[in-house]
Amino acid sequence: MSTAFLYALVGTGLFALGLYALIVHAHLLRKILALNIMGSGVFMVLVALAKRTGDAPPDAVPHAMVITGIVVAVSATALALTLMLKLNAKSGHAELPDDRRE
Amino acid sequence: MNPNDYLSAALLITGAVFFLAGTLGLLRFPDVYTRLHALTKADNVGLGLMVVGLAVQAESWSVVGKLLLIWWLVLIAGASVAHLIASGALQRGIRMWKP
Amino acid sequence: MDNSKTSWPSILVRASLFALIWSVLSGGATASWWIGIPAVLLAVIVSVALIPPTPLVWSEILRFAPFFLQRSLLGGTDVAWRAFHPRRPIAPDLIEYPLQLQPGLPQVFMVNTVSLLPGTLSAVLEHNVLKVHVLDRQKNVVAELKALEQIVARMFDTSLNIS
Amino acid sequence: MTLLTWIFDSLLGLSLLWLAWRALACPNLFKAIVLFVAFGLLMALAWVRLAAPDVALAEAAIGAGLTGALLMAALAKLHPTEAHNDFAVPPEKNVTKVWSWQWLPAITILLVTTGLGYVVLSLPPYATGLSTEVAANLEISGASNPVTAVLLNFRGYDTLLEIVVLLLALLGVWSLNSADLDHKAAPGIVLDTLARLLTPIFILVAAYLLWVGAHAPGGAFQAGAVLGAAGVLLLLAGWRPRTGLMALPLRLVLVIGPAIFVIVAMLTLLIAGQMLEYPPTQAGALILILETAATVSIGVTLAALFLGGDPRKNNRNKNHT
Repeated sequence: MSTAFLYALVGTGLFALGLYALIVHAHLLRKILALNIMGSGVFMVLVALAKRTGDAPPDAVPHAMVITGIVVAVSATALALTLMLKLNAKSGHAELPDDRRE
Repeated sequence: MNPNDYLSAALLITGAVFFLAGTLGLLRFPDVYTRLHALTKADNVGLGLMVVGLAVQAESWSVVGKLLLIWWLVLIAGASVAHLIASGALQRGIRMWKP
Repeated sequence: MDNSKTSWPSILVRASLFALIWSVLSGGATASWWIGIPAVLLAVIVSVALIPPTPLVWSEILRFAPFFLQRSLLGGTDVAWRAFHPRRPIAPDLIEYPLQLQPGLPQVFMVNTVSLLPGTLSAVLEHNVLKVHVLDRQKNVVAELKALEQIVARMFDTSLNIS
Repeated sequence: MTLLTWIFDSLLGLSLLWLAWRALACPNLFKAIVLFVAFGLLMALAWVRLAAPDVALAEAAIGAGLTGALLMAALAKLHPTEAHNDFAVPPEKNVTKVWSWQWLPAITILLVTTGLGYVVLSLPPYATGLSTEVAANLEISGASNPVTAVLLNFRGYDTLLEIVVLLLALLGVWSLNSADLDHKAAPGIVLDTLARLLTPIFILVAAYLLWVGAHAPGGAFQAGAVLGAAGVLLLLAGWRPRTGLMALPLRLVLVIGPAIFVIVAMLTLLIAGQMLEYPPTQAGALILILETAATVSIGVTLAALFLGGDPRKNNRNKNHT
């Protein structure tokens, strides 16, 4: 298996871990971490697949898109954290309600 | 390999040994203060040796300058952060290990 | 602003230092100065705004360098030996060292250097007293701290207030 | 692929998966964030292994550094008392929800991931993507670093929209919160001196990254991140800009990047009939101007995001309480 596919598989694994944690955890900070790790997984698949050029330099377009993505991810994280803090200030907790029926 | 390569290999390996010592100290030493000793001092010397080892191979003076700049930045950041962690730990009442 | 005349040499020193850093970073390419000159000017303005120019004694700084290199090499070797040693020979203690240096940059320089010297880690700086965490209480670190304090005072061209 | 690099890549991949798992599963949120920062730094190493040094720079500065600082600041605001008394924040309640059907998401995700892995592995092992097109047009792009050429020329509108996203996020943060400009944690003179000493160096490094981006790894995002880091360091050391700077000057600096981008886009639309299509002779200079403005805006926006609120609301709120 080549380097590209090895890292692409790691990327799908990271995406899966993040998705699972996003569903299972109730704390919003943990959900934000999970979203960031899912994003890292997607970025890794993109950059790994751009490496399938053999010895030639890799495709620069996915690289540029991932750099854009990293900056968008940090903006989204900052906004999400502010929303979490606002929710905490209003309601006193930073978790989503466990079960509505209770 | 010419003599320069041997010199730089020796310096790089010695530097790596210091990094290993720093990590070993981080794992073996008993409390946060002694661990900081290991990290700051051993890593400083380890990085210094690696910088010299790479500078031996450098093709131009600007590469040497960049390496020295990196060393200086790590040095000042490491020393300041070690102090910040130590004073934070003392203020929070984290006890010192005594034999 | 009574020392505005004396601060110009210090600003010039900073400007040439930043210009040196720029040429090191850019590899000395001539075209790079289109960005380099504005960047150096901005860095000088910001640096003067953040840290007021202070006189430094460069000959003392040059004399400090070999002392520092030798002591930090010793410090690294000392702690590496203790980390590798099967019995892990350490006997830590916290000592209080009353600083005689002027508050501000000289004290901070001292604090940072102490953490890189053999067996000492500056823990808390409060009311001109530096609490130093030592790795081996048998060693006499006070003599070394005194020596360092005098070198730092000479570098920053200040006196130690004997109190 | 030699055996040694294969072992290294596998170890790195496993470490990434393990760190991600620990960051998501360990009960202590403080530890989780530290693990996440370590994860980001190893990601930067992985980008280098994948021959993407531009991405590695952005990841180390933004992905690990700034995101970690944002998360830490948010955690400190979430648990103000505990965070100040102890390094260890108490474990969050209900770390793992004991769902009676917890196996359901696990199995579903396992199935989806197997499918994804299968799809990835069934892709052709050799594909050049758009790299030949990029290489063919590199000469007229005004930059010899292909990533910069893509970011600022071939897909310039992506970058324009992205800078606007950054600004929108800041507007969102500002509309939700007000900044505490008076609160100075007084973390001591050592941090203060470090921040003051390093800021001019950060400015030089940011300018270098900006300049070098034209022909080597670097560029506006990495440079902006370094500037932002300088701002974060100053803010951590308790430094706050004067209120006079907070009104118009701050706003002007925040919009100069998007504004110049829009102006260039309009001009190229009028002159060349195509948005952000530069005349090859002026492309280099145009890219440099765009990148300089973008760097300043990105840096200040990132630092303002760390400040975490509208600085102008400060006094008004204080009068109310």
